[in-house]
Amino acid sequence: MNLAFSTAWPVLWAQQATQTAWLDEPMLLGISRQWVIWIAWLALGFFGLFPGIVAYMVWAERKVAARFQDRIGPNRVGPLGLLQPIADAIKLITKENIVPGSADKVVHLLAPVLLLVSAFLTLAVIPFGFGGKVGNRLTGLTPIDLPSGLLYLIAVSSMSSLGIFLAGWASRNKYSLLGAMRAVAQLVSYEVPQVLATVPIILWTGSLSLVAILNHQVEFGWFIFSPPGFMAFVLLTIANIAEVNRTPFDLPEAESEIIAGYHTEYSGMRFGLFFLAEYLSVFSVSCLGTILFLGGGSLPLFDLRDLLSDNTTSFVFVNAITVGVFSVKVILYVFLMFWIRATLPRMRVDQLMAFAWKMMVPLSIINILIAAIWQEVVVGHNLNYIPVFGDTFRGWLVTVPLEIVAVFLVFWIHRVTREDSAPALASARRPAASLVR
Amino acid sequence: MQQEIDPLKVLSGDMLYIAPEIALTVLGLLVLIYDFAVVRKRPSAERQSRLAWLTLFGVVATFAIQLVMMLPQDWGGFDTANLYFPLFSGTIASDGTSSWMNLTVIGLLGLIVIMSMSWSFTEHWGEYFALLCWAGVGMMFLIASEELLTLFLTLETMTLCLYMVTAFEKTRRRSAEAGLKYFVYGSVSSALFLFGLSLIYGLTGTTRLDAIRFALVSQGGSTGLSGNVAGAMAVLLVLVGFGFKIAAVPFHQWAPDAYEGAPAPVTAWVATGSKIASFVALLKVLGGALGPWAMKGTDVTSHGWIGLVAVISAVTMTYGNFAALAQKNLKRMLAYSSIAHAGYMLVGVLAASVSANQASSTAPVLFYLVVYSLTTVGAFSVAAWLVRDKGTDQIEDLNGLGRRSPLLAVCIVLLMLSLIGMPPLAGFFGKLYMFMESLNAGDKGRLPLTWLVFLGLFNSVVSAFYYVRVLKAMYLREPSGTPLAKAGPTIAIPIVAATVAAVAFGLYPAPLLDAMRHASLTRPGPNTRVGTQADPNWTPAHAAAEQIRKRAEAEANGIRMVPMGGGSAPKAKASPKGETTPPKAPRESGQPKAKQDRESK
Amino acid sequence: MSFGKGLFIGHWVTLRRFLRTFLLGAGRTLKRRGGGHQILDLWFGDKERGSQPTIQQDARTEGLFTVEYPDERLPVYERFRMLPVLVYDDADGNVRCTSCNICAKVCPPQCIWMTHAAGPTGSPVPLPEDFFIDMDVCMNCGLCSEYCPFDAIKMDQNFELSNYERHQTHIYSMQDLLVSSEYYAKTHPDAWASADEVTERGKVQKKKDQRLQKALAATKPAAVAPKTAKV
Amino acid sequence: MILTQYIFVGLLLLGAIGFALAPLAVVLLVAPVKRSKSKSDTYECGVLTTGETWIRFRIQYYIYALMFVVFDIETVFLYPWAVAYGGLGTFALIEMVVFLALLSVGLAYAWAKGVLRWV
Repeated sequence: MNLAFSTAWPVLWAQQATQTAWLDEPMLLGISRQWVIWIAWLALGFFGLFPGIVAYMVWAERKVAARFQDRIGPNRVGPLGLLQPIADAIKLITKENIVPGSADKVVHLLAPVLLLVSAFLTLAVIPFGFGGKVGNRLTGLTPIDLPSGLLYLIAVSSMSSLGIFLAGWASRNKYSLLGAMRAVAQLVSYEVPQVLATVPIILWTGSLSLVAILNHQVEFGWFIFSPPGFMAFVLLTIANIAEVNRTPFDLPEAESEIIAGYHTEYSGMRFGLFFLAEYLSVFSVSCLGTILFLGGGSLPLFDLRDLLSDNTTSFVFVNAITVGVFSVKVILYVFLMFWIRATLPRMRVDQLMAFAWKMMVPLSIINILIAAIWQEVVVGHNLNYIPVFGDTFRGWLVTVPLEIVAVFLVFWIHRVTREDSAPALASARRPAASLVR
Repeated sequence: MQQEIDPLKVLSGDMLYIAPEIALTVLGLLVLIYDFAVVRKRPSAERQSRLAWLTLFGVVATFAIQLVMMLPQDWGGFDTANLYFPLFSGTIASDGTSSWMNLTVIGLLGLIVIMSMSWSFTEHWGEYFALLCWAGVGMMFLIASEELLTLFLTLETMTLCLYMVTAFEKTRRRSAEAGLKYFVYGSVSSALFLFGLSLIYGLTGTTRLDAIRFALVSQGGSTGLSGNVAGAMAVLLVLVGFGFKIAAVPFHQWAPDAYEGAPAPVTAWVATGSKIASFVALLKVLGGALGPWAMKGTDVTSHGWIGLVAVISAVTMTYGNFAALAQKNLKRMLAYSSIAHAGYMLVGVLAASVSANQASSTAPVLFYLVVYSLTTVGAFSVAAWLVRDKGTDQIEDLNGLGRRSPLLAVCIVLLMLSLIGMPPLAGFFGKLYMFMESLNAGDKGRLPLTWLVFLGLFNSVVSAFYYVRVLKAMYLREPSGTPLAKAGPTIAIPIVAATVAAVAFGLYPAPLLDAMRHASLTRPGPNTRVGTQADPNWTPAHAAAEQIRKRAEAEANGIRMVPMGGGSAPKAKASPKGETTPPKAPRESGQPKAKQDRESK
Repeated sequence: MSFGKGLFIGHWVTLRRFLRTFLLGAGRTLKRRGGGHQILDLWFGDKERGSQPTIQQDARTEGLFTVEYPDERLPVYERFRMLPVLVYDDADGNVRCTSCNICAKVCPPQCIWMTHAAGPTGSPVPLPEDFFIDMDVCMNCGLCSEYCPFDAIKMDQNFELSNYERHQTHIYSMQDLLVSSEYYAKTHPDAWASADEVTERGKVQKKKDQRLQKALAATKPAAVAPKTAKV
Repeated sequence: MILTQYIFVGLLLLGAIGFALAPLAVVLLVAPVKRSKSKSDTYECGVLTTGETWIRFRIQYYIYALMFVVFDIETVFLYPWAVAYGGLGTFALIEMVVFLALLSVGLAYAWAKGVLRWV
């Protein structure tokens, strides 16, 4: 391992060592500072702020979806319908909880819990702000900074497909089982491009930890501003929408086909948990997308790091800005999902699967290679080299045609093989055209 | 400061040593791509022949690569036949045994691919040939593996491919039944095998074979397994794994059904290739790593796995032969005969671990392995001939073959005689060397082994009966029903090749035996610790220098070293004072500058 | 690359609609078109808001066009039909209906029935004693008002008819049905001013005058006889 | 130091489970419970369910699961390569191209065999 790599690691260790000393001294009531911070995160953040955010995301979705259709959206329950989420919650709690007789009671109860747990766990690693500054590195305002953050995220996010299948299987209903099987097939197929889309990020950052990714983007600019980065962003967003079962990919719970998909047999608060889990995973997935590609809390031009100094006022001030910027980006990302939901019709199940395996997976594999080429061309092989404009321009020159060729290639192959694989369909279309003439 | 070992340079260096395996893997891929890309629309027969020729061409190329690898250094080769190279930080090693056995395995694969061309028993030809090649890759890596995990991994690669290929004759239910039995039995025994390996790791703390032996020797000299229950459990479970692979008696139930159900070429591949690889692995694990547990001191009958393996060998021999007596079906008879041969070879394994001159004691087993597998391929191609023309493989379908195709009939006679072990043929010399080796065990060990040798001879006599029944059918019976069609080249070539091998190694066994002795000599001595990847200045060249020093010792204590193929003795003469002049670095051109400087220090 | 062009156009269309709801039409401010403020409205708004139709809009309205019904109302079209009513001339309180039963016969679901009024002498008088329409059955087809020779029964426009009990009150008697012609004129201005209704009213007025003259004439000879209030 | 961070994950796990079960507990207290025969059988658009629900899956799902495992393992191998990419030479790039090519052959093979067509 050459110099840069082997020295980077001990620095991280040393820096964490100093941190532990500061964290271990008791803060109040004898509990060490680290535990106090964690409990604060849990009480205020995870079980206070986030459910609130998620509840009002539901409200926002209904308002925005209404405005897309020239409607007003909920405005009866409280001013501008702001009490709507609370009303929903109360309704759900007071509704009778009907569990089918032949269902597997325990698993029927555990499925939504598992889904919600998986949604919560993904948020444990996301750096919402810059946090403190050690040397030139930001420690990131994050509950825990795992050195293998991204790996943890993948592991946790794949738990949700388990929860969905348990729900379908436990409610012992043909339609929900069918819906659950389709949902899991879709989740499984879209998890591959989602995970492959994150590989370019690690390639450029050289580390799996989300704080390191944030640091890298603060120094070298956001990842979305490079062709492979932008392609990876598009792939990740599409895969995210599919992972969360939102509109173009919400076939598994499509009312028109299979009553309500895997949560047919759920009523009352259990259905509420599904709803909460879905929107919480929308929130966590958009946080992930923002951190990985849109540079978390960093402003594009203005570098906030030099405002950071040791006193707490600068810490609070800078982090307030970064959390603000971060939430604006998350809101935009979530709005993008609402926007897509208001526009696109639902995809047919075989097109949905074909899109994943025949277009997204090859494209993400090719994109990894293009990202490696970008790294070769722009940065070369020592991690401390700050690429100058000339390099990035050369990078663009090389990678843009590659990306275009890749996209065309994938679409062309798909078109050719589709003709080959659906001859009946193709020939059926042709005579119709002759009739028209 | 710890000096930089640049892993990539070492890795790229090692890749050259596993060139044959890489070639075979790529061949498998090429066949697969060729099948689904180019010839997808063609009829099955045409696909079969084109893919078979492509595979055959690839196998011949791999054979050539392996041969080049074994040439001595001054002819441009890597002299792998004489030198021992631990690769990929010691997980696999390319040495004499692995080179020679690779050669045999690739040769067998060639014969089997030829045999597969004789009749169409499946439509998925791309997958069939690819799986055959990848099973070959698994065998070659298994032969070369030096470490428990790699051993298990390669064993599984090989057997998984074989499970699938056994069930490839989709039209006949027997093939699916064979595949399923083989799979179920195999997965259970590999689970137990893995448990055994983990016990060994638990007891010795390392997974490298030589390190295990070193740990066992340092733990308590050769005290055998007395009072060591965990050790006994470990040995038992490992024996389960290997017993299944070589179809030794308590674990042989799958063999007759799998051999009979599978298509003939696949049966040949399972009976020969997988047996060669398993026996070499068995030698390495039992003979090499678990040597100290063999017996207490030199008393064969004391606590240790020698007694256990002796019993297994005896039971396997007798059961194999007596069960074969009653068989009507040729492939089932050959299955039981291969169980019997496994019994004989176990005697060889026993001999290898008790005999006086440890270094070259595995030679007879390797010799027997080569001879047995070549003759068995010939025998199975007869079965292929039967299935192709008559659809069934009963022995009496061979009636009257003597008159219709006399030449091949003679070849079959020679094959059968070699399987019995008649003197002029190779089978005899194989058994001869093995039994001689087991007779010159230590004085205390000689008595039980002599019983074993006697049982072996008795079984050979019994086996004569069912082999001769084949000859009786061919010569003394009138052809009943439709006579066998003329055997095309795809059937004749394996039979003739096997006969040539049996006769050639029969009349002049010395070169093969010397090669095998040479092969076993290049293995590191039982108690030496091979330079592991850990020490910084280890390089393949360094290992070569050490080998030269080791061979100098061997010559010092009187074992004459005649390298096969008349290659001149390696140039670097080790002066008696033990100071060695480093040999020419094996690879001038491919050597990065920095590495050469390091060597010359 | 026609593949995927539809995606971008589709998204642009929806975004444009989204933005227009904020830029033009009702969505621009937080004020409701029917009066009152979106945010403070629900608790402090004036109670009788929303009784008058306040919004005029048609297919070309752009942006937000939701009519928040109880607070805002769209005007009802004149020809809108909802449950028939009986008209009486408010000038002289004359109930136009002569209980000729044509409407009862023509009503497809047969939900109209009436009883004929008897004069002081027991002889039938051209007035209904009582007039019933079963509200649940009536399908607002308007045939009764088409066939009524005396423009006595007309279709009303009041659709807020919900009440708490559905057994007794859904059969409307005459008291529920009687409506002044002035109310009819207000709700159906065009019909009121239309030529044939005017001529019809003229004829009825003329007949009424003749009847009045006749009655006056009949009372004049017996000038001395006491005036019997016959009307 | 690293391991202690997973304590937070444990805390979050317990907290999340609690957060999920709490409303369900409240439901037990608050929500009405009126059992009835028809209410408790599975809802299939009003039609009575016939036959067994937990049937064997189609083979299609199994093959998709296998494909997923293959490509997930590919990512698991890609991650360490990507992390260490900065320190390795271009040789690593070539080696990874070979690795990805092998897997793409796998995908192409599945594609050509029509496995990816969701029937």
